[in-house]
Amino acid sequence: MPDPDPWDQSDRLATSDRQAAEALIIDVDGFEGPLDLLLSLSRTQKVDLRKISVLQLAEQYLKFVSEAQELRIELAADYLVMAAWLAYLKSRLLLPPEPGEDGPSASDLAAHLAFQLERLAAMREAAARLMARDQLHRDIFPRGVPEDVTHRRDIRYDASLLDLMRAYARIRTRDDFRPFVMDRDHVYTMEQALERMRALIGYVGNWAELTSFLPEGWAVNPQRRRSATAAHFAAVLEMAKRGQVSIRQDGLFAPVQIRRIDP
Amino acid sequence: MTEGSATDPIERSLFEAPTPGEQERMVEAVLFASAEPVTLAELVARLPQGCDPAEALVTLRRRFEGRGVQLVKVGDAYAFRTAPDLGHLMRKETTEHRKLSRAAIETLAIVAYHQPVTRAEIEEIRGVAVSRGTVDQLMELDWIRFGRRRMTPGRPVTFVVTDHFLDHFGLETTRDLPGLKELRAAGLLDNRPLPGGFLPPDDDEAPTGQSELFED
Amino acid sequence: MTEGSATDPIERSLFEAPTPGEQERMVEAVLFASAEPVTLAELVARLPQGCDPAEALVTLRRRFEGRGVQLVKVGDAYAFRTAPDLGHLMRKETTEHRKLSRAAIETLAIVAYHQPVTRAEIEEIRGVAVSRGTVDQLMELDWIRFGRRRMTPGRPVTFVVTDHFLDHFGLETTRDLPGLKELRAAGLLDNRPLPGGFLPPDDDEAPTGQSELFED
Repeated sequence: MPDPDPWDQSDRLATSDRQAAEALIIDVDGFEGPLDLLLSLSRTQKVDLRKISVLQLAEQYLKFVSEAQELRIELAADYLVMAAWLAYLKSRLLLPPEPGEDGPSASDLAAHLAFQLERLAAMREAAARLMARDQLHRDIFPRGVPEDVTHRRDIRYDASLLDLMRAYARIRTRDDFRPFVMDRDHVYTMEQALERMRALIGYVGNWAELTSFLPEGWAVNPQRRRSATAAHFAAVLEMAKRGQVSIRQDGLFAPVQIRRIDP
Repeated sequence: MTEGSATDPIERSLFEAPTPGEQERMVEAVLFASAEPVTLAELVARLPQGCDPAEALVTLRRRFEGRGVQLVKVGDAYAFRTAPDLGHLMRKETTEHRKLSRAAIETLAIVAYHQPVTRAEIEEIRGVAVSRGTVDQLMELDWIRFGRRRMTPGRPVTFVVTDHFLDHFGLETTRDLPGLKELRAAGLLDNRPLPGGFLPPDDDEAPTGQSELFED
Repeated sequence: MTEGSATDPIERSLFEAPTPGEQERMVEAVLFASAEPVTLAELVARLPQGCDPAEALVTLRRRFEGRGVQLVKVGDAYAFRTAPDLGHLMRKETTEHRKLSRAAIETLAIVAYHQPVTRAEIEEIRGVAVSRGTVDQLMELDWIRFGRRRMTPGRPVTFVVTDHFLDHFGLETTRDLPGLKELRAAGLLDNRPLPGGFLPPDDDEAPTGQSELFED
C-alpha cells in the first residue's frame, strides 16, 4: 500500500472529526445553552476544570459553531453571542496586552469562564446528590392516617401566598385586558336607542330637544352622555328615514330637535 | 441510605427470614404509613418471605403498651391509634381546612398590595362590590384590620393587613410581595402581556378603562 | 379512660406539670397523629402548661432510634417518618411521581445551595434563561417560594426553599444539604460577577455589541 498522501490523511481526519462534530450537533437540542455545551466540550479535555485550557476550549467551541453553520443548523442567538465572546477572549489571550489597556485582563476573563463551568458542574452534581436522597412518599413515608379523634369541628380558612399572588395577578390582568373588550358599561347602542325612541315618539307632538330624551343616568357622566347622545341621534336619523320623525337644527352645534310625523 | 444494594432484602429472603427485631420494625413502619388498618394477610404479603407478622404484632403491641400511641385491633386488621386518655390533645387535628373564597382572597390581595385602602378603592379595583361578609371574614381571621381614616370627604376607613397576616404568609413586610412583572416571570400569570405593557403593581390609579377612547 | 373528669388536666396543670414520661407520651401522640411536621411552638401550645416538649423530644427521638419509625426534625418542626431502609415495604402507598425536568432539578439545587437567590443569578449559573414553567412547577410542589427582596438596584425578589422541601428530602436544615461545606470551601457558592461586567447571557445590550464584533 502506498503511503497515504497528505490530502487523504487530512480528509480522513476531517471525516472522523466531522463525525464527532455531527454527533454533537445532532444533539444540539440536548444542550441547555452555551455554558452547557462548553461544559460538555471541556469533558473531552479530561482535566480538572480548574486546569482547563480555556484557549483550547474556545477553539473547540468556535469549531463547533462554525461546523453547525456549515451544516446549516440554526443556532440560537445565545450560542452565537458566546461564540463572539470566545473569539474576543481568544484574541485577547493570544495577543500581548496593550500597554495602558483598561478593564479585566484576558486571564481574568478566562479564569472566570473556568469558574462558571466548574460551578455549573458542581451544581449538576449537587442536584444529582439531592435527587438521590431518600424522598418523602417514595422512600420515606408519613403517617398514613392523621387521626380524627374528637368530633369538634373547627373550620379554618386557609390560603397560601401563591393563592394570594395569583388572585392579585388575576385582578390586575383583567384590567390590562379591558381595552380589548368593548366596555358595555358606558356604551349605549343604537338598537337600544331605537327601541327606546319608538316607545317615546308617540308623546312627541311638538318639537323637542333630542338631549331631553336621554335615559336617566346617561345625561351626567360625560362618557355616557356622549355615547347615549350618539346612539339616540343615530336612532332618530333611522326613524327619519322611515318617515317617522322630522329633525331640525337651528344652526351649527345648536340643539337637535325632533317631532313626530303623524301618519 | 442504609441499603447497600437493591438486591439485599431479596437475596436475604431467599436464605433466611429477617430477625424478629427486624420484622417488628417492618410491621411498625407498614402500620404507621398505611392509610387503612392492615390485616394479617396483608402483612404477610408485604413482608419478605419467611416472616411471621403475627409474632411481630404481639411484641410490637407490648412495646407500645402505656405509650402515647397504641397498637389496636380493628376488626381483623391492625392499626396505631392515639391512647384514649390523650384524645384531648388531638382536638386540633380535626380542624377543617377550607379554601378562602375567590372574593375573599382577591380582597385580601388588594389590601396587601394597596394598603391602606378603602372599601371603595377595593371595589374599584375588583370591579364588583365587596360584601360585608368578605370583610368580616378577613377581619375574623385577623388578616386585615382597620387602618387610619382617609383624610378625604367622608373620612372613609381604610384597611391594612395585620402582623398575623405577614406571619401566616411568611412575609416580613408587604414590600416583599412580588410585583406583576415578577409574577409573570414566575409563570403565575397565564395571560400574555399586552404590547403596550401592563400596569405596575404599585400604580394606584384606578383602571381608566375606555375613557380615553371617548375623550376629545 | 384513666381520667375521671374533663377538668382533670386543667386542674392538674394549675398545680404541677405532667411527669416527663407523661409529656413524652403526649408529644408522641401529637406527632403520630399528624402527617405534617409539628413545630415546637405548636407543641408547647397544645401540651398542658408547664410542659417542656423540647426535652420530651430528645428522649422520644432516642427511644425511636433504630425502630421502623423515626422521629425527624424538619426546620423547627418534628415529625415521625418511616425509616428510609424500609421504603420498599411501603411502595404500594406511593403516589405517582411526577418526573422533574433537568432544568427543574438544577434550578431547585441552585435555589437550595445558593439561597436566597435571584432569577438572574440562577440564569447566570445555568447559562440559560429560566423558563416560567420551571419556577411555577417548583412553586406548585411547594419546594421553593419567594424570599425577601434583594437590596440592590431593582430590588429583585429572591427564591428560597421551603420547609416542605426539607421535609421531602429528609433534611433538618439547609445546612445539611449534601456537600454544602465542600462547595462553599471551594468557593463554588460565591456569586462572582464577570470581571469587567461583560456578561454575555443576560446582558441586554449584548446583541448590538455583538454585531459589531461580527462585522470585524
